[in-house]
Amino acid sequence: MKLPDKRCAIPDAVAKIKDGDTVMVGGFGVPGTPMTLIHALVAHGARNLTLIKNDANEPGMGIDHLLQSGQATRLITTHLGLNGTAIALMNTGKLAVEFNAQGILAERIRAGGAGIGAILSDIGIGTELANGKQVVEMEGEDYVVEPALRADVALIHADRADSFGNLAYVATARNFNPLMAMAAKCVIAEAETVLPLGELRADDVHTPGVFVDHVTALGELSKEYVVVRR
Amino acid sequence: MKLPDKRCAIPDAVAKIKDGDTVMVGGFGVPGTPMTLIHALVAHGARNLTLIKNDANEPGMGIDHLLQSGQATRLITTHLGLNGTAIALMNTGKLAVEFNAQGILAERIRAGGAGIGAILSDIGIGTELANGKQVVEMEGEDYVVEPALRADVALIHADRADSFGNLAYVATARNFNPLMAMAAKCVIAEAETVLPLGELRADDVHTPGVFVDHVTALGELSKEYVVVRR
Amino acid sequence: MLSDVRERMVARAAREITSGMVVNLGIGLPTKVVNHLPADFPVCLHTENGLTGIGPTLSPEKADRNLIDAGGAYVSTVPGSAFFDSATSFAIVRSGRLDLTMLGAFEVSAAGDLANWKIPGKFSPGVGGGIELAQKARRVVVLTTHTDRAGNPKLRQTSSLPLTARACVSRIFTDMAVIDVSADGFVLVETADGISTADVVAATDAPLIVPDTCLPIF
Amino acid sequence: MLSDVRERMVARAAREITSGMVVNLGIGLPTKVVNHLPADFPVCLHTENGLTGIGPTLSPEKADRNLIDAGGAYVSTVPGSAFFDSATSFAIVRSGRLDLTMLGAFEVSAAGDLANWKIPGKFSPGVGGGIELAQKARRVVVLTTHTDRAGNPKLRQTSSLPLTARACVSRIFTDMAVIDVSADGFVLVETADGISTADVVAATDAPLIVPDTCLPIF
Repeated sequence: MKLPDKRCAIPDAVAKIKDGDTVMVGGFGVPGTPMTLIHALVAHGARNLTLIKNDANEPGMGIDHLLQSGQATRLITTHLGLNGTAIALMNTGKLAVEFNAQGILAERIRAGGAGIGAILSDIGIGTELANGKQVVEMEGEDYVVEPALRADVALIHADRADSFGNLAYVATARNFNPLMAMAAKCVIAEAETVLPLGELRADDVHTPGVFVDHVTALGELSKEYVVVRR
Repeated sequence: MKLPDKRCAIPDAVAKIKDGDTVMVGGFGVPGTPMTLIHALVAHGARNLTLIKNDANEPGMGIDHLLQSGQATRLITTHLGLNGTAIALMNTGKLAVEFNAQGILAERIRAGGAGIGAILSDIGIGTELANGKQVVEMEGEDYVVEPALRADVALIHADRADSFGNLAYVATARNFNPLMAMAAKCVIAEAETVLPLGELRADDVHTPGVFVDHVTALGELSKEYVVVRR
Repeated sequence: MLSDVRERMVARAAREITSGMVVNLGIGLPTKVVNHLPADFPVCLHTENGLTGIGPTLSPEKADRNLIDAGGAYVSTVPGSAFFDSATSFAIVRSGRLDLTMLGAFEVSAAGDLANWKIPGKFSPGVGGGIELAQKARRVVVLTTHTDRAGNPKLRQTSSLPLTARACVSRIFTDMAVIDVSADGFVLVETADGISTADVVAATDAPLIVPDTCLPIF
Repeated sequence: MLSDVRERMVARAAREITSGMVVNLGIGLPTKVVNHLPADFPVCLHTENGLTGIGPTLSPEKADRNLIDAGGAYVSTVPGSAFFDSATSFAIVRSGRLDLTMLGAFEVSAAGDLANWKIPGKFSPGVGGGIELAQKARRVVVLTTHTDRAGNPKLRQTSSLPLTARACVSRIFTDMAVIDVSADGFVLVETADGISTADVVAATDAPLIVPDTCLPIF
């Protein structure tokens, strides 16, 4: 037995993305954002996309390109504080935004990846965050139903991968990547290094390759990956 | 700033366990079962315990000691197939047993550790496993409510630890340990090696020490840890 | 060692695994299927206790005390194996990442209902991971003897035992036949060498649809 | 650089952190608290984007492009740091493993309600991780200027803004005073050097309980 080889060229991987798809994108700020796959999705041109991402990056970086190109019409997120363009698009009705508490967004994505229907949570009970949500009573307490999130495609950035798609992340570039890598029908990972099978220690794998459909090696990193000077 | 030191002698760690406590115990078969902490709990003598563990180990090993001593009166588990003694105790009414689907037990413990109230799951819908459970309709589909599990104490086996309680597991000895290490008020970890701070790589930590209250180094391993010849 | 016919049944079941699949092999007969896969066959084997990329079973002398499969057998890894916790392991199962699971059975009904975890009053060790495998793998096939030790058919019109999951089984491999579960009930697909269609019909407690063609023999 | 009084306010808030605590410091003023902890002080700092054991902030030249805090500042690690994903990070928060969080505020009510994420029509970038920190840390304290830029009190009988969480704030550190939230409302605990009780009363839009003793000055 030998584990299958999932290495793939970036254009071939993103070619599967269709108009109207829901696309999860890893990253929290710059670290872990799959900058190269995002550019490939801009080049590919799929429209009317729903994006799921912690934040909207900063102007001129990451998913801001998909907002600027008009490809994304809906965004499920936690915070847009660093991208005034995204806030302007939201305020002028060009981008529909659904805000989630950050840990609840993480849990909803994880629930999607774990094949469970929803979680019951007390976060936001008694505030406008709970408005319009289904409430369930359990053992005398009220909980909001936070439905699982799944996507058609997840775009993931990893530090290291192997040819089966096992992934390892570095530092705070991990963030939403391992969660999203479980929660999409088609999971595409860009990795700074793709190692031969067996060179990622089995105990150190963060995302088992069984969740990953396509893995692609990055060449030299673009300027979007580097330290931001504000 | 310096991370606090949580090293502790085993008798001092288990001294906190009280009659009537709920105790989670890591392990799936031999790998990951905290054999030494279990013996310490037998010596400590707390009674009327509810145990939460994937399986009941084999006769003469692991939590079987707590069943034999009569300290455990209730067991939340998935499968007792390798311990006829446990099945006999259950059949004669001396041990109350609650069976869960294995992945649902894992999710209920994880939910406890993640501070969420419950998960909604379709596992067991239409079978007797769903009998007596609260059912919630979401978007036209029925789900059973699987409430989070938390414990007073979790007994954890790790391969390596550091003095802050960061833990790393090896091979299939990981299993329920990282989940239970998040889900108890007091988390006690035995580790085959306790390293100085900084010798567990931050990217390779499986359980952040922030979840762990006490960590203790094992000396020479007892015979219960070795390969079982059946 | 398995008898000759069981070995052929297991070998036949192994052909159910196609290139690139992610597969979980249940405890008992299904575990033996791995012996019939070529060394370089592209497949990923999953075990519920936290491993993808199961390698060959090891003797106690060569075993790693921390490396077992869900049945407690000492196994090994292959290049590219990954370890993970029990929640992640069943995330793989429930989110549909298993292309195939092969399970044992006490009974299978003509509707594909599977009973394999409890015989009330006799055997109730707990459901383990079986229910999630049966309910969520994309394809569920069963490996079982055609009848139990007392000679009673395991393939029945309806099952009287507590179910593991409803309408989940697609195909059944027995020591007598390969049988599909269709919308119209059991369909005979292949027979074991030396077994007649009449033998299979007699050992099955439900109508058996027998195609009007020459069936393959395994 | 912070003004002298803000520096003293931050230093005073730092004394709220006791040995062995797990602490999350919110974006803005709370982040500065770390500069007032001794080098060998036993504490674990948590940031929502996936790190326990935050070390000193680094200049762009020394920064690791993959290592930031939740506010986007380039930080470092300490011996014993651990990285984890966003679900685990908020598991720490929601399961009560944070002994203390220090947050900023737009308004705090006399009941301890906190508003710090939205000013309808003006500012609505999203709630981020604030709601879970405010609702679930064992102790929530606020660091804020006593009044907003227009001079309006931030400590009010009731808040008219969308709430982050109800009845969550225990103590408030401002550039004028340290104030506790009690069952009976705001209680003056300490005043800043040069600030009178009357100054604090005048800048607070709610009754202020003033103990009949000599209050400490920070």
